[in-house]
Amino acid sequence: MKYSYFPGCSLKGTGRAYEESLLPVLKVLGVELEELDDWNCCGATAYMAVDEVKACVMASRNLAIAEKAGHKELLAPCSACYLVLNKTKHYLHESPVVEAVVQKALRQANLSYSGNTPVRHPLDVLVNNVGIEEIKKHVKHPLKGLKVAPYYGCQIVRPYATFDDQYNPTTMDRLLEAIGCTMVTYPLKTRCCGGSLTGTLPEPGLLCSYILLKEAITRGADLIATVCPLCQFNLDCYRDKMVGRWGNETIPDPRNKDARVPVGPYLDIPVVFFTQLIGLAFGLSEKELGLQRGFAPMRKPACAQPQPAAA
Amino acid sequence: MELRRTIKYESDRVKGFGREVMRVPGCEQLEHCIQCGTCSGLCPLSIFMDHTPRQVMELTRSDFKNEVLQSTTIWLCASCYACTVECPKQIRITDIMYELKQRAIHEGFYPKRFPIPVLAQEFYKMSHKRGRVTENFLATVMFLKTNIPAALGMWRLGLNLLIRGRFPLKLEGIKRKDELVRMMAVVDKLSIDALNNDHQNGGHGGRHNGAH
Amino acid sequence: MDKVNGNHDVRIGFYVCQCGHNIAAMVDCAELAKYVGQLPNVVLSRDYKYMCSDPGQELIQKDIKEFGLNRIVVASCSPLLHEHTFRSAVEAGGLNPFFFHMVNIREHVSWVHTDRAEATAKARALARAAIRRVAHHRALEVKKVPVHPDVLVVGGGIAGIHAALTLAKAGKKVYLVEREPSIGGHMAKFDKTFPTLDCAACILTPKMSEVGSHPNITLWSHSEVVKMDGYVGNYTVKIKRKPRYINEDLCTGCQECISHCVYKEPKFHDDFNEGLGKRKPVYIPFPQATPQVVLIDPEVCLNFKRGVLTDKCKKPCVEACGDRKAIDFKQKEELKEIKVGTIIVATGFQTFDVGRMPQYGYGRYPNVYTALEVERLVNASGPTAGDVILRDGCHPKSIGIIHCVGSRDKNTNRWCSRVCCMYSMKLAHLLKEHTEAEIYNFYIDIRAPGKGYEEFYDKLLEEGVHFIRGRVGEVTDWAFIPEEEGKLVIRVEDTLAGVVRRIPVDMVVLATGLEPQADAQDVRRLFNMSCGSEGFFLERHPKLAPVNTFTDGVYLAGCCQSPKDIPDSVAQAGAAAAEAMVLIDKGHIEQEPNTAFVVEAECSGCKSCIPLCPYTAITLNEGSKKAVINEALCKGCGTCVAACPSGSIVQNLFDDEEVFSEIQGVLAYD
Amino acid sequence: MTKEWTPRIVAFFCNWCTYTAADLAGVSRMKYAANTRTIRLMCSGRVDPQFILEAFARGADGVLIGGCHPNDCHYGEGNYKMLRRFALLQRMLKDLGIGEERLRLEWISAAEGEKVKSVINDMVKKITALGPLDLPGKFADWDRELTELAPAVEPAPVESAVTHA
Repeated sequence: MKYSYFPGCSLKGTGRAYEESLLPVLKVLGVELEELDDWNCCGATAYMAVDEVKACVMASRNLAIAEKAGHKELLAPCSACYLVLNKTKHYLHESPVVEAVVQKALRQANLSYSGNTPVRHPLDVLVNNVGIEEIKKHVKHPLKGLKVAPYYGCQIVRPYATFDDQYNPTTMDRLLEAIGCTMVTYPLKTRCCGGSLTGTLPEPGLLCSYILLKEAITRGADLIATVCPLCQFNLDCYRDKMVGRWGNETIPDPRNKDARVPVGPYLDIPVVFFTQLIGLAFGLSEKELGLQRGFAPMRKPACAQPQPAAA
Repeated sequence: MELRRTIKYESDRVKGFGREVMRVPGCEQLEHCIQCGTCSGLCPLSIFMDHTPRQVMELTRSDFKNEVLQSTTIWLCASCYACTVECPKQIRITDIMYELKQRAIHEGFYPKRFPIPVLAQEFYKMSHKRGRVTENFLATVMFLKTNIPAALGMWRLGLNLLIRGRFPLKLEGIKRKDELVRMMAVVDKLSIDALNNDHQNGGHGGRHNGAH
Repeated sequence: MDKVNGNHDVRIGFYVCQCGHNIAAMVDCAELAKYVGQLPNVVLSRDYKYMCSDPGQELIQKDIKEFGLNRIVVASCSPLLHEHTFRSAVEAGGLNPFFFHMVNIREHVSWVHTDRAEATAKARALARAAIRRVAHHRALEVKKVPVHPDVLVVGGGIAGIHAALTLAKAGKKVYLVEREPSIGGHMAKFDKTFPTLDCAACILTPKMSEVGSHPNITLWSHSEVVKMDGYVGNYTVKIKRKPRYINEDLCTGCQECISHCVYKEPKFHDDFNEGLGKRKPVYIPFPQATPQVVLIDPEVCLNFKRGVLTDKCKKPCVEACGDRKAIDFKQKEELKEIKVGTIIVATGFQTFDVGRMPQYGYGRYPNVYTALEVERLVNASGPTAGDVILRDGCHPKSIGIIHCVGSRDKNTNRWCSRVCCMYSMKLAHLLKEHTEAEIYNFYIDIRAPGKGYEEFYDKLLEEGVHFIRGRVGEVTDWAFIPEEEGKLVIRVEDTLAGVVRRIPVDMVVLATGLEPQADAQDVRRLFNMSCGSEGFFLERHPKLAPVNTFTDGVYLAGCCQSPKDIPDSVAQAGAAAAEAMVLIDKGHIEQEPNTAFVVEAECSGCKSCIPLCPYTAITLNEGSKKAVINEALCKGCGTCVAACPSGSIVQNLFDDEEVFSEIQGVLAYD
Repeated sequence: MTKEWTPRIVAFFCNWCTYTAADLAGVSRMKYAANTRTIRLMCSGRVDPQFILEAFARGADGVLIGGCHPNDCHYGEGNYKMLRRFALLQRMLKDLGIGEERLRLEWISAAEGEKVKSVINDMVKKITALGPLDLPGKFADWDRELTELAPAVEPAPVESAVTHA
């Protein structure tokens, strides 16, 4: 299996850990990636607010380069990129006008867009191409007893639910169960994390993120698994601000249902990329998976300490 | 207490604004809005908005351009698409919000130092200039432009990121920047609206196969 | 201008109908009349405001006499609407009614085009074609066939019941076929009916038992129609009677068998109670079931294994039944064949499958209910004897009723189901009565357009039921503030107050919409009807033939045609019964004489037409070695005509010459 | 020919499904191109190949046949019979140099007014792109050639194929 690979800006910056864990995991599974030659910003959501057509041109440059590269499919791990690239495909398909403009622009770079390069998300590839069974084969240290809240975020299932259910996605659940994790029922799987608002308008932005953390805690999760660099950033990096704002709110004590305790101390629940968990199960070291980059240290219950798989 | 007249006069409408928006590809369905409020009901951020998404839809449809473009709503939309997938009339609310954001920016319809449009534009500039975006620089620029105290408040975050190697110190960029410039130049030349109008008036645009 | 056939004694009168502005606005009628006036064989050509009006028709009759017209062409609306009207007019004028042809310049021209010049040109072409065609028309005889006086009513819901009783009371013999073990349909499940709040059972049961006992009604429950043949007035219908393993004539409905069943406790899914209750393998669907006859479910009865008789059970039921000997495990499915003249289809609806809207949490959260489940829950004869006790064992203190679930939604069903607003309010009232809970209705628009409906709405406002105008986004179980913990939370915009609200409730009721039965398409084919785009059966005309279908002698009643409430269903059932009686009492129907016949002289006896006829109307005359068409069997599709290599088959009204001249007509240049 | 050419399409609609659908389109005030000339038959099974050839021979630029959906034919299977002839006819038309796009068969149920509109608009668009067929014109030319060049030659096969009893 060989894919063109579109890292996107975040995976080179705040979301490095995602790339750091994705690449080795895919390597183990024998999935080859070829980073897109001279890829550019996908024209992400913030961009679209300024000029949707230019955003499309930006995105389609990448799509066109991918077509040139010749591998059938393009892998986009960042939810925002994944959405924008897919959205562009839809948009170009629906609006011949926009397509005309885009093609004209592409010609300036001796590129052209035919629309036959599917944009795929790692979750999709891992479950539907590699396959759960294949993944199980490579598990060295099943993360037994690790209680995970699976957080998908919005943009991989909405608005184009291509590979998973838009109300209750399950690909990550199945994936993580396969490596031994226990999934807690998490009703906020696809609720918005606040996106870029966390930076621009902390009040509403942080609240969105806080709700997600709090619910994961009350559901008794050890950690939250994400698929998106922005989600991870929002949930991971603003804890101090959240503690400041809502630290004194009380929740039912996860250990003893009748008692109530302030949420503050629990807010340091780790937020990791699903690929980091898979990596751990594959026996890769925390360092090479970039786990040290998380603000909250990854706490693993004793039973989830690396141990030989019951083969 | 200070009283304000809330009445709207016909002269407050910018006639044709709604139509204009509904003509943009992806926004057509707005015509069918039945004001059920599903969008606001689902929107995680509606609780902070001055007009709920539903109200923005109605205000847009009935040409209250100023109210719409000045509302905080369009900026609070974090584009999670919850409204879009649930709308019983399949109105692409998120896309309409984008359209409105664009118009607000082009027509300078937002408060000075209001961070979101500034971020959007800085993002736009940076991705144009360099072809890629380096978030931490972007954020820094945004804060400096909007709210210096906040920027200072962010130093700890910056530091933490730095320690964890998540704060690149060099700006990312692509090799063939000239290529991008040429491409954008093309777009600037063609007025998409002009194309749209022609497209609307029976030009064989595909989606419209009305009788001629 | 090329000449029409040599038929010079043809004297055509042409009439353009302006239909008020309907046609005149888009077609230049005067110009059209003028143009046709100069075509060969046209003796006179007029345009007139309303040709279908009495003066319009009299005009034709007058002209026929005055100008000795022997062909009439009217350009107006669709022949499917007024062809009959004008044929009668022509006949009244003393001509054979088939010396007439109609041009459709309204539905096919003025209403669908936007350029007056183009529209007029098209009208000209069509008129020209008709003028050429009508020259070839021949005098034809209308064939009269007797109408069989018996009626088949399919579906034993309130609509079917009412139609059957109406006909039976008028002395007609009626077969009432119902798929379920008992008639009564959805109405039998309801507790009360809006807006009068009279108990559904109290008004339905008498009608049900009347059906059961009426001498003119043959009631076949637990049965399905499998085939329909024939034509209006003379249908042959095959009906499958599923075995209930009980001899209906011997069973007295004493239900001794049930109490003696080896299963001491009922433990199987009870459809009638929407699964909220349980039943035994031998059961009677509900106390007032008609016929009052039990049945055995071979899927779960110990005497069967997966539906196959094993005789493994010691059968205390048989003992209990004693010498009545009503139980018959050997009973087989039987096929009945009946002859009827007319058919009333009243196959009803199914409620929307809430699984299609997971955001409302049905199945995920035990305390989310469908409206139909609640009907059983509040019903005194329901599984809980009217005690509103939730699946988790609590009594609700607060209840949210979500309207328009599976209605007015392009993602599921786009139409308004018409009854949900009212039944939701009814349930709100009943739940309030039973639980005194805080009740919230979440609606998009309240639709209360019926006698006493608005008043009922007003009554509920008075009772302090909350009405929140807003379509619920989602029902979740995550708490944002402590008071929400352990509750179902409804997040909605109160669109009238313009604020978003989170409302914690103990119970959620989904007001599911109405949709076509899952097998509506099969039923449609069975009776060769049409369906609207939503899948409900299509009436012949939305206003003027609301209970007729495109198949003569087949009528519609109730929700199979579109969602409607009980009063409307009953009214429609009455109308359908009346339509059926029109045919029965007239005694005969006139058949369109568009049948085909073989011109012996030209037939080569190649037999290629014989296998083509779907009605086996064509046979080979062994003597003359020529094909012969049995006119009685021929329905006039014309397939054989098109296929005959020697062109020796002729179809009345669609003769080759007629069609060819029409083709030449539409294409000839002005 | 009229000043600026627009295609002329002869449409054979079955009485039960497609003709009714066209009525529905009218009642629903849908707007579509005015290039079709509808001829009503009881069943698409009645459409004689000669009708189609005649239409082309008389100057139609396209022929549209509308029948009930499979399994929905008012007469059981008339539409299938048509379908069979249609397949053969398509081949024959190709040989006659009449593009396949010019003959179109569509299943349109009584409820599909919308489809009547879209099919007609689409067909008009396609045939406008193809340009005029103008068989009558061609016949004229051929006749001239025949008379001028070879008086003895038999009439062209095309012509014999389209002249009916």
